[in-house]
Amino acid sequence: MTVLERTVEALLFLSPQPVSTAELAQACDASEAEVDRALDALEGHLLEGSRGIVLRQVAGGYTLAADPVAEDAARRLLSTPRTPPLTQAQAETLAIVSYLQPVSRPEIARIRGVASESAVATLTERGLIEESGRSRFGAMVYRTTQLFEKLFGLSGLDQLPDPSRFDPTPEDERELRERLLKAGEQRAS
Amino acid sequence: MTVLERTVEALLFLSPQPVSTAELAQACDASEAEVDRALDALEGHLLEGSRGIVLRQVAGGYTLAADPVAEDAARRLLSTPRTPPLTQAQAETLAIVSYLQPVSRPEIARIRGVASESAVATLTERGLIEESGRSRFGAMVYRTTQLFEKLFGLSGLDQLPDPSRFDPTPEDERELRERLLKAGEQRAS
Amino acid sequence: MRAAELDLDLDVFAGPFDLLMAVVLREEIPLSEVSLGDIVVAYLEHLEATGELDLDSATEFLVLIASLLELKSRLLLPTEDEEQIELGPEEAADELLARMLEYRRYREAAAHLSGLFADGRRYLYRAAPLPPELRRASLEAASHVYDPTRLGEALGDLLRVPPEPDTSHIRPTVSLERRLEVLRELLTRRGRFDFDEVFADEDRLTQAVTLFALLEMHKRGEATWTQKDLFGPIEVEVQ
Repeated sequence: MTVLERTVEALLFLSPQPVSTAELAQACDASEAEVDRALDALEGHLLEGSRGIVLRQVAGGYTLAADPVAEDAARRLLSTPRTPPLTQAQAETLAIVSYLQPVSRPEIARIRGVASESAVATLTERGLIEESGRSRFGAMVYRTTQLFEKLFGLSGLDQLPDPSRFDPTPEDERELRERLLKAGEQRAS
Repeated sequence: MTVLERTVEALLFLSPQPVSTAELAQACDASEAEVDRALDALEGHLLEGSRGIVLRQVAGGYTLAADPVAEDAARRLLSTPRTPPLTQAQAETLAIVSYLQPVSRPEIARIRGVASESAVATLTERGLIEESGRSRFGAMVYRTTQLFEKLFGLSGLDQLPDPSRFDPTPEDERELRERLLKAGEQRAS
Repeated sequence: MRAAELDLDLDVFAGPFDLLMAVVLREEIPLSEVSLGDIVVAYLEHLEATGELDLDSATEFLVLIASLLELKSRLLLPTEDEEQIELGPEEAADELLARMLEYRRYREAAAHLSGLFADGRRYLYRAAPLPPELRRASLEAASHVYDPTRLGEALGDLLRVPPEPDTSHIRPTVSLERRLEVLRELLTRRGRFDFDEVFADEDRLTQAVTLFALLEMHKRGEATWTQKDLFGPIEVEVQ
């Protein structure tokens, strides 16, 4: 490994937060292109499945993580419990915040059709979303955090798939509309 | 690398403290002999000068550390000079050490009239004071550092302000140390 | 102050009361999320702080909060016979469809996120403090940030001796019981003794109480004393 590659690896090892290429370049007194090449080489060295440490691109930067192969042993050694999975309410609320941020709680409740206080509170407590001021009408608005991107393996919010991908096909949509109309007629009659 | 070697590497990577062979063996569900062999192999992979991370054997077991090659870059990226304003406890402790050095921790506590572990620890961690041996009673004694002189803009300890300027009872002609101890004991009683 | 200007800081809203009214009426904030109880508490706190009850503003507040209450109760308990704005079946279906599609979009996105999370949480990250050398200012980069006068002042504080505590208000207490015990013990041991010889070094209060104890013992027939000369020695003995 070159000195630059070794330095980049050491910096990622030390830094508690993901580090961007620009930050690495500045610290190493190198160009971003050089750092990019060093990161490529490092990725080769730390290819998943080859070592105990892997290189991850998350939250706008690079960071090292333990290979999942060691997960169970690590939880035994450090006695860290497995983070519980997201509940349906939490996942829906998180999806709305991640796509519409900054977004207010009333807006979340409107889309989900139910009050979402407790999901918002839990997500805030877990550090996945945070308050980011108030709307012009005075309602508290929320956004996702860096921790969210890190834990979900996203290098940035632009990594979220286009939400229209989840929309039904025009045919399905037409059919849904027909069914709604029919249901309405039955109720009226 | 074998799964055990990878797991050991991941565990050392994750743990903030050194980990003993016994702890590694228990977490990995392997024998200590197997873990020893894995550590040998890992040492070969992380030979100093080859990577950005090195394997160190220290009191209490094994730990991973950043290769010294990255020290300057790490300082540029991560070191946020910790020079927040001094609290009253820190200022008093630092005054005692700077005027009386070398001075032991029990003496500091007697002069201040309260235990001063936390102030001593913070000043040590910030590099303003350092241990400089033991008193004849076996207590650790402290002195100020070069960093202290630089942060206070002093070219030497003789540049400390004349204590008589701040002396509330200038008519008392006993030695400074003796008077501080006496005042401290009166405060504590 | 007019009730409408009452400053609110609720979970879903912060600002004056009249703006909240406007926002609710424009359905920017669903009334179901607004805690009317909190508004009443805020108003009472305001009254308590100002200490005056202005009838006009109190009436205005009551009218406003009552209308909000009515609105909210109607929202929470919709009645069958209430007149609804009639939507045509097509419009109703379209509106319902739009809302369903919107919700469906985020439900699917939620499933996607859950998948990412299940994958992402298998990776554990290091959470170790920086090595000590990175946690302090480096000598080369260090600059003059602290004023040495602070050290001198701290030293001056440490040289200051607190004034001797004033103990004049604390009176020593001498108990009669205790003095009786002392006298009985002396008489049992020695049969007789010279009062001055034994008690001359005691303070005046103790001497006085001891004398009082002696009178008490004389009354009970336990002890007696003789004094041959005026101001002469007092001999105490068992009676």
